Amino acid sequence: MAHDTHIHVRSQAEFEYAKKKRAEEMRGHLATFAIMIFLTLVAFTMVAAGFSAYLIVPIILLLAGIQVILQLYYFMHMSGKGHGMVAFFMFCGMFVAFITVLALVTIVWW
Amino acid sequence: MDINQRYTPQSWPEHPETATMEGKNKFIGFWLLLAAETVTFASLFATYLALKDKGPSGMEFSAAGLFELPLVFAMTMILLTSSLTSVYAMYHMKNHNFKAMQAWLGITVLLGATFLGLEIYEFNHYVHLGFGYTNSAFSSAFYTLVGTHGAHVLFGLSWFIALMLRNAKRGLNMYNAPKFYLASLYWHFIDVVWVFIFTVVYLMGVIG
Amino acid sequence: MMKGIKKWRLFALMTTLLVFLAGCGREEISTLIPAGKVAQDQFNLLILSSVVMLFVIIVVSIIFVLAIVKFRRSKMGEDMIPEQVEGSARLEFLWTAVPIVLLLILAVPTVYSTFDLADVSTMDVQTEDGNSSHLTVNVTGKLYWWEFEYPEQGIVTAQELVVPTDERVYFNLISADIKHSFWIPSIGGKLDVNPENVNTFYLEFDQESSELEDGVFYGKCAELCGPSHALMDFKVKSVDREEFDQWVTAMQEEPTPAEDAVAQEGQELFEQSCIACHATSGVGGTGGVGPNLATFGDRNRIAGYLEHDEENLKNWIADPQEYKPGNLMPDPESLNDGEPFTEQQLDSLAAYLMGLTVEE
Amino acid sequence: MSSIAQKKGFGATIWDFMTTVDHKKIAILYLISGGFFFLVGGLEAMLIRVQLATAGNDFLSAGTYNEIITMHGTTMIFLAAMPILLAFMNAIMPLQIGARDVAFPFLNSLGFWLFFFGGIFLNLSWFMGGAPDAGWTNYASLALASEGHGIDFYSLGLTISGFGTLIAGINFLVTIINMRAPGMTYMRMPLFTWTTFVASALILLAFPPLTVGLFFMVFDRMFGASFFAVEMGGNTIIWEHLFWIFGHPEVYILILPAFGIFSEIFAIFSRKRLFGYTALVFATILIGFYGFMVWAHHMFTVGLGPTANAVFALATMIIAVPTGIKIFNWLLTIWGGNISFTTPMIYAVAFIPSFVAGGVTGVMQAIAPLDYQLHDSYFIVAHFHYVIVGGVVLAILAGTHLYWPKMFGTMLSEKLGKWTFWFFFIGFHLTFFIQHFLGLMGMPRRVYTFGADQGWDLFNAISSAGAVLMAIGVIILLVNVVMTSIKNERVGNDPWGDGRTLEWAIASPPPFYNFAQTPLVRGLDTFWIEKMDGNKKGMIYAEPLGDIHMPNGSIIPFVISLGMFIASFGALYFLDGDKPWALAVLIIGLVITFGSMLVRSLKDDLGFHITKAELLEDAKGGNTDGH
Ligand code: HEA
Ligand code: HEA
Ligand code: HEC
Ligand code: CUA
Ligand SMILES: [Cu+2]
Repeated sequence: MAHDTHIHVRSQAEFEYAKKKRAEEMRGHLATFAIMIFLTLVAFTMVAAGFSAYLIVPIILLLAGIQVILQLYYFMHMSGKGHGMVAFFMFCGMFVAFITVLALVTIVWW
Repeated sequence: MDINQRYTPQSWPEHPETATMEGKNKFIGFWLLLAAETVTFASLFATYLALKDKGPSGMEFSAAGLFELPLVFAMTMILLTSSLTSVYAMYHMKNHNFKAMQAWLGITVLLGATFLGLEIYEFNHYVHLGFGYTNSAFSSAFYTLVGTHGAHVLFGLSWFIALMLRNAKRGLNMYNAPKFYLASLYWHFIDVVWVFIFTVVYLMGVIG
Repeated sequence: MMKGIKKWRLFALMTTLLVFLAGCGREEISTLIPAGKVAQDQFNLLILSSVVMLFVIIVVSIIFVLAIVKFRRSKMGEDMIPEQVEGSARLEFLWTAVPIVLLLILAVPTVYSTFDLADVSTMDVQTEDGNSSHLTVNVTGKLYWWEFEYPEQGIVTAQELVVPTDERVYFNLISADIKHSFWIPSIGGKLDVNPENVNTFYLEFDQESSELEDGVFYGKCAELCGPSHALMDFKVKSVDREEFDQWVTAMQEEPTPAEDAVAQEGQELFEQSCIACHATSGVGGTGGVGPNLATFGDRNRIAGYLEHDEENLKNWIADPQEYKPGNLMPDPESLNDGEPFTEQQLDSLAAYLMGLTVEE
Repeated sequence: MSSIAQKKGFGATIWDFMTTVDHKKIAILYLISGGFFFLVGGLEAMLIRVQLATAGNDFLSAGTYNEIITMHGTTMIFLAAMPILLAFMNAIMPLQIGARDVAFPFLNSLGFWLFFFGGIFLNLSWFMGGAPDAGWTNYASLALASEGHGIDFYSLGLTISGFGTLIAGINFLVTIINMRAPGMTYMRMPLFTWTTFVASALILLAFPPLTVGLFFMVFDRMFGASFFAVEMGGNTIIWEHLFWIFGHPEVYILILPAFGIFSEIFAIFSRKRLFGYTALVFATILIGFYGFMVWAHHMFTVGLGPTANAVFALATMIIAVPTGIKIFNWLLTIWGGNISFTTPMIYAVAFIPSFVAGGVTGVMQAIAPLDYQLHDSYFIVAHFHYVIVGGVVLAILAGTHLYWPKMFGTMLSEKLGKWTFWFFFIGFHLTFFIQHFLGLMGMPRRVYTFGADQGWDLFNAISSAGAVLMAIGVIILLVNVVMTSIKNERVGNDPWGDGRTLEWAIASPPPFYNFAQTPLVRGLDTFWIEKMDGNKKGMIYAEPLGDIHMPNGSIIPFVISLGMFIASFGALYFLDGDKPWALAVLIIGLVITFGSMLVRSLKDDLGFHITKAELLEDAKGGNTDGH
């Protein structure tokens, strides 16, 4: 079995290319981060401004959802190669998580 | 796999975290653990939501009256930033730049520790107000949810520190690269959970 | 729900069959001999689903028996290698579709009945004179006994529920301590008695309990609630409306003091040792530590399950833990200055309690 | 290295098992301890049946009876059925996919020892102040009120063993995802591997809610939290939800591997490919998926309201469809086959009508309004013993006979096996069939006694008589095990003659490194394909013979678990207030656990290599290949 790694030394060109791609990706991450900070600011500002709860709650939940997607897909590379099973199980987990929360907020007190 | 195998940035593979069978296994296994953690936190959130503001008759504390946003805002910013710094660390890991990686990890740890310090301060503050763990169902649920997150932060910090110390002399190799990678995944996951905590517990709590 | 005379006949047939099967099921307690609308609906569902399930079992059994009879190795030969069939889309479709159809047959009455049995919207409907048009009983489950309050009538009883026949009776259920579950098998399914919320449902009693061999329907606690969960029984007397109203009136009167000497002695002792926990007036409030004993003389059982005679009563008072482990009635020693009750004291208490009646 | 397998002293053997990270040995550990707990749970069942044999019996006191049913249910589900299934998964699944071992051998061992110490901890409650007595469902209001430490034993014991199970689940998932032999695509995996996969996924997502619930229970009872304390604003229904969000998937965690074992058996002993393999796979996945959406069918009478009840009723019914698909595909597998009635096969054949009978009563309970009558009555007891004993236990017994030669290299006696079967099977139906009627006749479950005036005596007596037959069956099995172990007639790779999947292509028992060369998989039932092609070498191999890298054994998993075991006692007695030593015990336990974890993470464990020469040596000894 392929336990042992074969060392593959990349050519200079390959190496430079990969390095450049990584640097680009890193810039992408910075942008992602900026968006996350922005979303957080929006959420806090809305609450501080004291709009109606019916307006705020769905919006801040949505913002939280977006942040999570950013974390998972950009910082944690969930769409990357070899993440098929990973994504599958994370979605299953989120599904169970969702129905658990749904149940406990709807049918515990009546 | 030879642990003493030396690498140069050029012989360092593109995805060191999954370059070996062990790495691949750890990688999948760890993500599966995160899926389980998702359900764990969902159970905690669900319970918190069910018990929010519930207590014995005449309970004086409610979410709306208790939480203070400025502190939470600071904590949020710190934790978000630490997520970015750990991304920098991984960037350098992939470049096989051990020193830079350690440095960014160090910053991440400092930020994480600050976050934890603020959380301890916050809890302490509430307890002094009289909002103790046994105060009400609400307080039990609140401290358990946020405290479990705090425990995760603590564990993440210890993990980073252990990895940094353990490998300080060895540098990066195929044996520890997956470990660094997973620790940073864990750190992002902690951030994900916090996003929900500040939204669901604090922001929605303040709204009432 | 089930319409058409023909179906009813089929049900009648199946009913007799099942009763026959049940053999020694007792009509006081068997779900197979329903004595009210709710239990009847549920029984119909039982029959309907049993028929469907029987069909499933028969189909499976036929294929199954044929397969193991036809294709045994002794018939096929030691060395025979069967054809390696992959499957058949048509068959897959068939055995997906047929069960779905069967389930749909079950689903419709299920949903209908679920909503129907939960419909308590008429509970608060009032008649012209401002009284509610239906009887409501507040049930409190306690370790290990039941309290029944009739809020409109202002009376409280315990252990024995008295209800009018042929009308809806609404129940509000709550527990004073641990979760219980309120179940009268021959009248209708159970509903949990939770500590945190009031549960509401209705039942109908179509048969007068005096027609039964034992004179009462049996009620049960169906949720594990501690050592004496098995003994947390109650009894139900269903009487016609007229008799019910008489009973209510009798309950509302002040109890008459004991007459003969022994019983009077018992009353004194009772008022000294027991009254703190046991009320003897039907108009007493709720929330007593022990059951209200206003109707004790009319009861069918002692402590819910023991034969109703003086012997058992004396035994009970002398050592409640022996009969219901873990129950909350104290030993005589702790009521009587550290002494057990003497035989004479027990006699007098028994005489007094047996005389507590509202039914003359 | 191959000389490890040579004769050793008793102490060395014990040490070997305590430190092993070999999936086949861990399987044996699971089998032995699961089997032991099965006997304990069975003994408890016999006590239950003795107590209920006559009306008004006073063989057991009320309190003891509640402890016994609680421990019977808990032991059977968590400590007997699940571990025995994990034993087969460990023994067979890696072989079926041609893997060297599971993905994390060290964690595999840790998972076992956590389960083991958790189970021992739970059972020690009998001797240390009383067992838990709130039912295996441990509903909160009663559990909070329960005196003594029983419930604490329950919470802590299940937490520990639950971690073990979770670790095992993750391990199997990763193994199946990453370590399949070349050519073993997902749609060529044997069904037992598939069901292991889905059951492990259920473990992964179902155990966390239970763990959270158990933590709440511990916090409430020991640290004054008030999750379930109603007067403090708590809510006991939260426990019910968390328990059943776990609990319903749990029953599929039990039944799916059982389905897997039967799928193998039907194919082998009908000498026929599984009919509708694809449908079977998708039905398995669907069952797993639906399993998470139906839990509230255990709570129909809680009063959640008609909408919730109706939704959960319909969702529950749907599960009958994929299950039906499985049943019919099995029937069509034996249809047109060449059926040989070996012991495993008669279990499999008997399983079909038994399980269908249990399944259809499940669907009856799913009819919410009808369940108002059935819930918490003996009808429920009948239902779940029909699916569990008629499904899971029959699968365990069948699997024991089927895989015994693969695990131990010798066959169980067919004759005694059939005796076991008949006693057990007849006893099983006698015990539980009649309980349906007891339930309908108004008998609630969890009652320690019943009055003679309720008309339940006769049927209860019959039920108890049936249980005796089951016990006789189990005792014959024990005799069988002892006798065949003494005789110890060795068998070859494929002792049943008609093996179809990879595990039958390797020696019985397999060498500790499994396949010397990773096999190449050419289709579903890959070993069968090679046999039909007349391949004398057994398999085609995907790689040349070369050095094999193996992990080292380690005592650390044992020590970590031991530490948690010790710490749990400390935690349990700590808050009594009058036991100053408890804190010390707690600390010692934690130090042992964390200390050994630290050792593990600081000391690199790089394993060792078996050289090609040693492998060749082994092969000459007849340890691989060839019939
Ligand atoms: C291995 C374990 C196992 C399995 C497989 C099942 C399978 C099922 N169970 Fe069971 N169940 C338990 C173990 C199990 N159960 C336990 C332990 C309890 C009690 C817990 C406690 O309270 O202590 C319980 C309780 C329980 C309840 C709660 C009852 C109550 O307490 O009030 C319900 C209610 O819906 C239920 C339903 C079902 C259904 C619908 C299935 C289905 O999956 C069954 C599907 C199978 C079939 C239907 C047969 C084959 C199908 C066909 C041949 C196709 C055609 C069929 C039709 C069209 C009907 N079960
Ligand atoms: C895997 C699960 C499983 C299994 C296999 C069984 C197996 C059996 N169970 Fe069970 N049972 C449960 C899970 C299981 N049970 C659960 C979850 C409950 C609910 C608990 C609760 O309410 O909380 C329950 C409850 C339950 C009750 C209801 C109790 C009550 O509500 O009051 C009854 C009553 O008859 C019963 C009987 C039996 C019997 C006779 C067997 C038989 O099949 C057992 C057969 C095995 C043997 C007969 C082995 C005998 C061995 C020996 C005699 C040798 C001993 C020797 C040595 C130790 C060396 N069980
Ligand atoms: C501390 C409270 C308390 C005191 C004092 C007490 N009891 Fe009780 N009693 C109870 C409780 C609680 C029950 C219900 C027991 C059960 O069924 O679980 C009960 C039940 C009974 C019953 C059976 C009731 C029925 O409906 O069948 C009788 C009779 C009875 N008590 C008589 C007495 C007598 C006589 C005394 C005084 C000598 C007495 N009790 C003192 C609490 C008390
Ligand atoms: Cu009350 Cu059981
Ligand atoms: Cu279920």
